[in-house]
Amino acid sequence: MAQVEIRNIHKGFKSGAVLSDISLTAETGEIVVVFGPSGAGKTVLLRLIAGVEEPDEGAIFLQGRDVADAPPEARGLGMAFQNFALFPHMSAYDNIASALTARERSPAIIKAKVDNVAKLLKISHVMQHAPRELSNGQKQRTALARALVADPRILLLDDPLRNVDAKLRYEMRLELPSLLKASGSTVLYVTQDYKEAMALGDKIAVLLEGGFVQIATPTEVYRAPATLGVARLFGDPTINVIPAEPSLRDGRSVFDLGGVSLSLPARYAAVAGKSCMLGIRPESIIVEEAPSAESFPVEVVAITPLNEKSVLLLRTYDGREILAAEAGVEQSSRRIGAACARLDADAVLVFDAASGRRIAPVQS
Amino acid sequence: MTAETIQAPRRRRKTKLLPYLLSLPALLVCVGILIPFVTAVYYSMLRFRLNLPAMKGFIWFDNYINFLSDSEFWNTVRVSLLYTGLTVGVELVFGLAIAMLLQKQTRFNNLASILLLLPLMTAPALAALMWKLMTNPNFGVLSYLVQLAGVSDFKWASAPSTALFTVVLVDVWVYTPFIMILLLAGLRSLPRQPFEAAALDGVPRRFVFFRITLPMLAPYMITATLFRLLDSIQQFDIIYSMTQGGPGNTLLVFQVRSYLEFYQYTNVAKSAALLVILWAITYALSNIFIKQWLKLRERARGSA
Amino acid sequence: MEHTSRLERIIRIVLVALILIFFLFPIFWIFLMSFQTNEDILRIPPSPFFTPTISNYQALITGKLVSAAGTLDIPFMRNLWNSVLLSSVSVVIALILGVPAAYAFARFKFRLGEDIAFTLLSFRFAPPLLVLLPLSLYFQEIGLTDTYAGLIWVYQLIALPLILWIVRGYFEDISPDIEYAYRIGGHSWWRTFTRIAVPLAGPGIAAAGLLAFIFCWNNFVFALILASADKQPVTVGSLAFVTASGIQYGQIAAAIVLSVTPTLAIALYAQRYLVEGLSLGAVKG
Amino acid sequence: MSQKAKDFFEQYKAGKISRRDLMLGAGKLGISAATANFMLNAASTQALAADFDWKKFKGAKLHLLLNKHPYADAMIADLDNFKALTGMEATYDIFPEDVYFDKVTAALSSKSSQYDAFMTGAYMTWTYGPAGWVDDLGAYIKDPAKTNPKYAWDDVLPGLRASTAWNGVPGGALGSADAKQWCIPWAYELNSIAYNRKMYDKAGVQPPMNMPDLVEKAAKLTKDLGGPYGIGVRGSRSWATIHPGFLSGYANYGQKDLTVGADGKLKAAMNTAGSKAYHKLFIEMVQNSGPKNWSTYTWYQVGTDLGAGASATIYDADVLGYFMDGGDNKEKGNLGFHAFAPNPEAKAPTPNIWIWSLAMNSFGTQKDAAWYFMQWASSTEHDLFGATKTDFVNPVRASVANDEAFKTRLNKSYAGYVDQLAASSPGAKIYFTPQPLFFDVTTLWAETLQKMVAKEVPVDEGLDQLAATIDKQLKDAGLG
Repeated sequence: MAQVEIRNIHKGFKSGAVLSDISLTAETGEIVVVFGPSGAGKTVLLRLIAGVEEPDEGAIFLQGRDVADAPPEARGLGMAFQNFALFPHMSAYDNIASALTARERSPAIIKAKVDNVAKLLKISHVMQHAPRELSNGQKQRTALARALVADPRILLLDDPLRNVDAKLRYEMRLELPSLLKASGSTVLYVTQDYKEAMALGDKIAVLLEGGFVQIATPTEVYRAPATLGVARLFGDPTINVIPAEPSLRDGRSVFDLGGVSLSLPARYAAVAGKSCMLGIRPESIIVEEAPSAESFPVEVVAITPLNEKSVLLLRTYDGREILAAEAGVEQSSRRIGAACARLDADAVLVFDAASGRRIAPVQS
Repeated sequence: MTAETIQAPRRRRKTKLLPYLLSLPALLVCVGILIPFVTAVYYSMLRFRLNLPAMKGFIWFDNYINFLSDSEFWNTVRVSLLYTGLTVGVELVFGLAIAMLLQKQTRFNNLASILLLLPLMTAPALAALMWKLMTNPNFGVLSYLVQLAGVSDFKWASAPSTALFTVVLVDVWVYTPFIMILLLAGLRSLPRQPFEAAALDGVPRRFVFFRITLPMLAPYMITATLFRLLDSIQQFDIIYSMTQGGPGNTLLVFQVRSYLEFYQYTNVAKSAALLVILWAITYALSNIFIKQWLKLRERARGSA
Repeated sequence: MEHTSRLERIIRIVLVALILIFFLFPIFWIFLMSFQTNEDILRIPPSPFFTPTISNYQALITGKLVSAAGTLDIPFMRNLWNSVLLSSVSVVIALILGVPAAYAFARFKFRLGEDIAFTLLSFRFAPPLLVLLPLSLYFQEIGLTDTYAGLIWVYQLIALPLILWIVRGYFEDISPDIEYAYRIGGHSWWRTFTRIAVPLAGPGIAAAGLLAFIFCWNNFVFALILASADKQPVTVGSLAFVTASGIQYGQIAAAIVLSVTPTLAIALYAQRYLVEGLSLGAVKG
Repeated sequence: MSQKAKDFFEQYKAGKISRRDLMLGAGKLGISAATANFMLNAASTQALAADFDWKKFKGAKLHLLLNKHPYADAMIADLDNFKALTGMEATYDIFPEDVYFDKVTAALSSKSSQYDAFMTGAYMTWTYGPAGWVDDLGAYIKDPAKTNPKYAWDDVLPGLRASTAWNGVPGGALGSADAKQWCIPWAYELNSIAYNRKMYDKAGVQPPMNMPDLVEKAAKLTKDLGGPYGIGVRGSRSWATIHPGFLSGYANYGQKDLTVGADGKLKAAMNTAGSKAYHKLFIEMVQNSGPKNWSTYTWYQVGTDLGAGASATIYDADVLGYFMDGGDNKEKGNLGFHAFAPNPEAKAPTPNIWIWSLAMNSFGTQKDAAWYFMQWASSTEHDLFGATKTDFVNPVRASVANDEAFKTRLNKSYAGYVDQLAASSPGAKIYFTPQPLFFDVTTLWAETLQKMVAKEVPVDEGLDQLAATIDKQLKDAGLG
């Protein structure tokens, strides 16, 4: 039985439809990341599940039960808000305990549970502080603790790392998966950070313009994005997009880049003659000193370190700028100036220029 | 996909009713007030004096039409507008000046602004009584001081020429702090950059005042002004306690006049007609006011 | 601001001093008067030097005025009590009615919601006599003549719009997420309202309540028309210090002092709330 | 009661201590003012109880509406005797005159039954009567089952009885055969001159003989005394400004407020030559020697100024001078009283009178019990008590006015008061034309006076305008 099942949800506001025909299921213990740019309707979706908004159409089942009539307090959820939504007039302890007081009468049990989750989240020392005395990170952990403390079967996390600094976000991204897995809850996790989505999700549901365009495992979303839009959202630096209309030569699709004809593997043959967008991840472009068979000449315009990578801005002879990424930052050998580049042709993604849908490689 | 998923979700009825349940008691308490209002409108279309019951009759708009040619009525309109204009004008200028004097957040300025609240906390009827005592020609300290200053024949509220001045003075004493508080809040919430930039550029202060301060403060001033306008045109307490509308007809503003029409002449119809006209004026003003207020509120919320 | 010259600073101080004198002198002078006998008050020229007497206060507090006609009862303390009773009960009721309504207007977008809110707000601006005069003709029939209940009901006209006006703004400033967070934690709507929304709007409710109290206390015309002698508040009662042997100016002054003391005390004690309430009530809502 | 207390009362009765001292002393002995009065008047109460079932409404609770006035104070002082006599409870609401009549209108117009009886003036019944708010008391007076045989209605001064009865026809004569008794006279005031003898001696003037003389002397007093002003009269924008000295003088000059035509229509009469001449005199007097804030003056201020030595003369209710001559007033004992005929050609004063009366609320639910109260309050016994023991001067009953103890008491401490009263009262009556627009007319009149005093409009023009406005209002109301 799915813990969360959303069927054909529609939700609109005065300004227009926000969600249309949304369906999603999440199994017990599964972490489903709802990913999308801001304004895509992610938060609305969580609010619909939490019961603080009502869908215009469609149904939501929690643990197999239609919850159309259930107010938020009857849905047995835990939720952490993006802006933390801590109660400013209560101590951190009371904030966390508030998720228990409605159902649990024994103060001893409440105390034990709160202490436990506080210890787990390393905030035991600030339990008596008011929210305004907490650092952002402590606020975030308090909010999380409040969502977790009652061991809800279903946990809704609305971009909980959005408002914390980079270092903390990094730490939490490491900590959270084990924490969430340990809770055993079904988690719906909203984020607009693809790395977070990749790091946490058993499954990523990509929400674009009010609808899911892809629901799949992180690897799948990255390797085989359903649309160009999805491909653009995952990956940093972003994927290179090159419009092309490949022609067929020797049973292979061939396209032109930087004055050189490049051919794609055989499974791409079907795209020949179509107006396409080629998506080439920066790490699929290999820059070399010396030219080789499939390489084309480029000029290295700029080299920027990014995280643990180096990003190279390349300019082809026909003036197109593309990005390449190389692992490691100490590429002392790399120089501004002329060089050669070649593609990892197997990793090229081909999208239909009109619809943006991926047309090759076709998913097996 | 099963059939049940297609049906529209059942609304949670309780949620839909809740806001009505919450606001209805307040509304019901006030709706009782609408009944007298409707009655008043009805009375205003009657010939109706309590002491001439025989001549009671429905005369449509004759009471209003009679007002058109009634110099006493126009006097009431004139006095009410004059009183409103003077009080609001003086209070606005005065309140703005004080707010600007106290703009800087120092301990002294804060203390001063708190002390200035005191007149506002005094009941206007009692304030009028206080000033009546102070302007008493025999022992009033103000009469004495004015005499010391060489004005020997100043009669305060007792002479038609100075009565308006006197009640306006009391109104100013009571309500200037209100405008001052609003404008002080407004001034202190203005962004600093434009002023700092102007100071750096050596812009003359008069220019800063007219081109930066005033326009930025305008929404607050409009709100404060409308608020006072609505109160001032309905003034009763101060005028009634000071002079009951006299001397002569110098201070017969709407509410004082309709009070007298009702209680002294038992002319219910005329009293009601006067009040309906006053209501129409205030309704028009309050519409402008509430619109302006909502706009300002949006802005305040947006920047918050 | 840094470039203020010394001369300007002096001018500023003088101006502020003059303003303070203008606004505080009447209160000060009436305070002095309240400690004078009628003879001292009637002295010409007036003088701030006199032998203070507490006889005016004594007369008011004991309710016994000794005059040529014998000892007269003056119900001033009763009036003061009426003021306390009318104002505080009115405000409590207005809060009970107004706070949930303000919450409804702030939180829910519902059909007619804005119209209802507007109607309630517009009562703030209706001429009081328009309501009072016809109402006085009805009061007997509905059995509210000479009852505290009748007066308190009419006082809602003052208190309720003010409370709605101010408290609504405070509720709107609370992030709805905070309330949702509590509800998701398993708490009912009502519990959330009482445990989260009301405490968080607390300063606004306090400000609105205090202001409403002051406005009720200071009201004159409602009680003038509707209250009988044993129900009337001090604003009307203070007119009563005229006796057989003339006008008791000292007692009028003492009565004024006693009548304004509660509101002035509130103003000084809770000025932060009041200033916030006044400015938000008018500007921010 | 202790022996000491009894001795105390004996002393008072023997005239050894003043009433004020008695009250203070009684207070020290722990006896309330009411109890003290009860003791004083208990004997007469017992006399009243004979031959009539006063206890018929035992247990009834009456509620009265009273004006803050020495007369009301005097009545309240004796109220315990009423309670003892009848076994009824009597409570009251008391309001200052500034708002009193508004309160009466408010209570009656709302058909309120909360008050059983209330104080009023005769003028007010011209509104209350036609509006159906008060009962015709003639029916009660004539009913032997309801009225004590010893009540002696005829003992009440005839002028007062007539002045409080009206047939309800606008312009109809007061006290006509078909008149209804809208209220019972209870105490009255006639308008006369009271002056400060010390100031008059200092300025070397005699009490004024007539209006031109008064104008002149008031100016001289204002000039010579250097401080106090010459003449105190009321000036607020109200009927109250017209009815005292002003109308008394006006009537003395043979002027009328309104005339009644053959067709019964009313017409304003303030714009006659005689009226204009009188107005000019009066206005000149106020301008030259009246109080500075005349236009806000009510009788309270007129009296206070005289008592405080701020004015030398008043032309107002005679009792006002009386009150100022006693108590703890600064000028206590310095005042003189003087009957006054303003018209040099008039033979006698024509003081307009104000009659404090008691009226019965038509919406009351215990009218017979209320009548008992009214009967008691206007009884000879209470009147006598008031006249001799409290400040109920100007008794409404002939028997009381002629009472030797009363006259002696007044003569002893209030020089000339009794003579003044004797000289003034024959001509004393209401000089207004009874009609429902009384308050409209008098308020407009006061307003015009204020304008003329402030020199906003010349007298001739002002009175022509006034007459025209009043005529229009009368016409609008179907009376003119």
